[in-house]
Amino acid sequence: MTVQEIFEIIKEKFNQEQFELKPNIGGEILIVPAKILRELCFFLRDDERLSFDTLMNLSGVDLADGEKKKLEDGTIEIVGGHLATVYHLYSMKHNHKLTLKVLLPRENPVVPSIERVWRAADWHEREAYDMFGIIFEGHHNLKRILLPDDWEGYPLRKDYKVQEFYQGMKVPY
Amino acid sequence: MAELKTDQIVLNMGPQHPSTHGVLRLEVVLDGEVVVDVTPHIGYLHRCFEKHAEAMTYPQVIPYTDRMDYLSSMYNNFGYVEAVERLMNIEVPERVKYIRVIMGELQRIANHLVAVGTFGIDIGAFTPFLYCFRDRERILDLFEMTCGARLLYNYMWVGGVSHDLPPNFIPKAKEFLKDFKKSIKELNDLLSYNKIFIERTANIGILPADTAINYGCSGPVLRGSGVEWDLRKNDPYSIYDRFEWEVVTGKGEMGTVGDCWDRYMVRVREMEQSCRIVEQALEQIPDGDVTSAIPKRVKPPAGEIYFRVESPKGELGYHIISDGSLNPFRVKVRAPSFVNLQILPVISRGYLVADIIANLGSLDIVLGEIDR
Amino acid sequence: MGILDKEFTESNIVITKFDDLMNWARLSSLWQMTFGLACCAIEMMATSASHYDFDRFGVIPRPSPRQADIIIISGTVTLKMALRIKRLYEQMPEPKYIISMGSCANCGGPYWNHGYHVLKGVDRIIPVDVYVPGCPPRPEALLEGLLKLQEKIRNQSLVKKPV
Amino acid sequence: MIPDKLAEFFGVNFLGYLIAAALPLFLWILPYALYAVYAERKISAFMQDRIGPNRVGPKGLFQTIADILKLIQKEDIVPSSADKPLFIAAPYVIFTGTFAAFAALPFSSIYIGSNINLGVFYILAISSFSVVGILMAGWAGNNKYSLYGAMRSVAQIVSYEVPALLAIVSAVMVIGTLNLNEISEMQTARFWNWWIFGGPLQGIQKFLLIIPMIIAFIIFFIASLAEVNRTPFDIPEAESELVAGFHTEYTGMKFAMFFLAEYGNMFVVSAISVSIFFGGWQSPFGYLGNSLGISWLVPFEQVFWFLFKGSFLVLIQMWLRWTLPRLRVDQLMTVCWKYLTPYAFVNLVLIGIITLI
Repeated sequence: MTVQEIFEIIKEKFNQEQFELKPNIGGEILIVPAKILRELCFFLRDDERLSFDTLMNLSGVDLADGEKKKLEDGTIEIVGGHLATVYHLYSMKHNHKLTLKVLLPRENPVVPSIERVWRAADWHEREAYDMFGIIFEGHHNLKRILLPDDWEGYPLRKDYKVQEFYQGMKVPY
Repeated sequence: MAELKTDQIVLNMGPQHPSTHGVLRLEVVLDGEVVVDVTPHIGYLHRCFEKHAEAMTYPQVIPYTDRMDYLSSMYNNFGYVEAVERLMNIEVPERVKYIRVIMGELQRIANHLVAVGTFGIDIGAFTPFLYCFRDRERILDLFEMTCGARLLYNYMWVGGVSHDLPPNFIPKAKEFLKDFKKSIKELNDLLSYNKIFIERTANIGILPADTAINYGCSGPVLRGSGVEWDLRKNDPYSIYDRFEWEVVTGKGEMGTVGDCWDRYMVRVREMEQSCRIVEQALEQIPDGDVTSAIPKRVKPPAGEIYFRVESPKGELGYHIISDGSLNPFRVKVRAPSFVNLQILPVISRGYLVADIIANLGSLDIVLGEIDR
Repeated sequence: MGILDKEFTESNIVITKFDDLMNWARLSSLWQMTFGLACCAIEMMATSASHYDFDRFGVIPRPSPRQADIIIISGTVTLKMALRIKRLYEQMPEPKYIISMGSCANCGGPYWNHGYHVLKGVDRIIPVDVYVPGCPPRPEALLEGLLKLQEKIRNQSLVKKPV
Repeated sequence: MIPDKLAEFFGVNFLGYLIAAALPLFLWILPYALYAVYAERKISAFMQDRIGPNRVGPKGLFQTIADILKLIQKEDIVPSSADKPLFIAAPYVIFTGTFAAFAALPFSSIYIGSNINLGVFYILAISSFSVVGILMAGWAGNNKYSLYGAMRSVAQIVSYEVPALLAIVSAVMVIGTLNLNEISEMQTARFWNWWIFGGPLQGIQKFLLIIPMIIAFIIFFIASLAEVNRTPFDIPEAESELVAGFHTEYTGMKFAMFFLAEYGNMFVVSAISVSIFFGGWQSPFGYLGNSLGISWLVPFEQVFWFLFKGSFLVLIQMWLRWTLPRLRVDQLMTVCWKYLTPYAFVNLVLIGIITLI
């Protein structure tokens, strides 16, 4: 099934929500509002015609499209704009793919956790939280996974400044 | 006599442990010898790959992809380079396609040899590890002949490969493949069908197929549970459809489907399949220039792509977002070991301490890839 | 001031012979701790495999830090791991030596610039005896590093030489 | 016998016997343990396509001497939260448990540490003394891994005593005496007179005895592997699981004690099976001394043959270590209680019937 047909089925099921299908080199991306994400994912997994049984990848992205303020020590600081989480789904049975994207405000990026839909999402979400500070509400154990727990800041944000010392060890070179 | 008060013990198989294949901390809650729960703690080798990818140009990122899964760095390059080529839709010459398949499959054999060898050490048999490393050294000589490095190659560039095959590569490779068949048989006699080895691995760490799919496992871990799923056949890329070989799955010969022995045996049999692919590829390889399609400046158009390959450890996916400049805007890597490690608690509950080590060895994880 | 420091300010026959024996014993049986971090650990395993045998120099891998004399820091030292390495170093009994293998352990290696989580060189937390450059260093380079360390031990002395 | 001559020489019986018993300690055990470690490393290297130690001294012969000298120089760490008296005493308890057994080993006709007529019983009793040492070491180190190692090793050694004793009892039932020296004398100087081939008995009884005796030897050999913590039963110090088992916390000379005790134990266990089944100090093909008429050469030949056979069995133990993987704790128990012990009982009954014919 092509992404268009899948888009029709989704629009017919969730008719009152507004979706957007963005064309892209690597396949169309479906922009989805944050609040209906969990039911959409349950629907995508359980519906017979779609049956997306694996979550290939979940990645956080800092779109850095807010206005950039230059601070005195030369670093930039972004205010407003969006963070995003991108979901790549795949159906082993029907062998078709779908990419979802959820845009989140930069100040408090909250998105429902889909850990119960696909168990694979557990660590991916913890990593997105660790690197971008995106809160996945409903996640059973949302803690830092890669960085030590007492680390300040979210490193993969475009305006991240490295901390000078970490427990007595100088971080920058 | 009053009920003897027993207590659970939290054993910390910490970042330095002989058989955690690197720096992984397992917090194991034990009731005597029986495992109540395992929580893996990772991040001890987090080397900020994604931050580096954002600060460097596309070709400069290739050496960093080597260092993610340092046991199969050829395949890391392969995945990254194919993804960028699809972004820029460059068509690489035929010879480069064949060289990439040959190098990828030789790297798969080398990776499985280390996986099988260290799995033997975890179960207690020390000698098979050294036989596997002896054969692996021969593959490393082949790699060193072509691109000068033993472990981390930076060999596959966007649009081609850095060096062409040296003249005596093909005869030496054929000779290696001929001897390798004997050493697989020797490995089977020494370890695979050894009664104590079977006793230690059959019916241990059983992973049912649907849990494996739900947890997103891939590679030998998924195929060990009997799911016939290999990206080279089910989501084809490169020229794997020109060779005939079949996907190996676990059939539960020595225990139930999806136990440690099956995952181990899938890797051993996959090595034989890779030998078949390399033999056919060595026959059909055409001539041609390998560096003709390498662009002077790699500047893909704005866009986003998720491309995945069947690395020796499983489904290695690259999610590259480019904003049209020389540096990638965001590169996210879906590492197979990162996802496969999630099922360790699921398959270890209720087993004994020694079985956690067997399960961990059968998952064949590499920490460079998990922590990125 | 120990007994050895007072009388034997400059080394004489009795001391040099005893020194040589003790140094020879220490350098010819360096027990390595099975400790690998990243890609260099694979090259370290290749060095102790049959092709480049570490055992020829009397180096056996010992799992526990208590029985190890030499710890080869093979791989990238991240900040989360640095505290553990410091503790491992302190657990080892006294005549202990450190080989920092690979440019990641020497100075942060390829991760020096944007590696916010990487410690730029293991010598910031523990004193290193021999640095082995390379990324990853070839097994021969590691063997060369070991021989360099053995040379260093050969010239050590139990008596504090007058400076 | 030498112990009696020494007793007269010193006039004091106790002193004479003490020196006689202590003599093997210095002449044989220390050099043997040193070169057993070297042999193990060379054999494992040979089996693994490696070269093994060859840089320290000619062909690496001084390797273990360098190890011991280095271990002496190591700092002697006693962990602060360890149970000090137990921690310090443990290696010496294991050391004595192993080397006390050397006293009753029959080295040759004219020399035996102490010619007690309960030789076999004494050795098996004293060698289980080291279990106490292992438990002390495991507990005192205050380290979870060593505690696990100690618990496992106690369970293993105590449960493998049963098949070991049953195998010995079934053999001794035919032999008749417990005195190791007499056992060796009975197996006169041809290898078909050894107990494993039915001993010096005649006719149908000798022929019938061969199979049960071989089974008894195999059971005893497997059980002795477990008692010495060698693969496939080396669970107490399983490198891959328990870091270094019960001697995780030990450094320097204390660790050297464990190392030497392990190799000493290997020799004790193989010496018992040699003296009971393979004709103690008897040479398989008759003595050179007799044929050449030099009578004083015979005792030295006997010592040579006894040590040769003992070391041969030690080499087999080393060979097993580098080929077989390790058993899990519960499999180890099933092997002991469900397979070895029943077989040992059946063998016992079988030999009992044969002795009655």
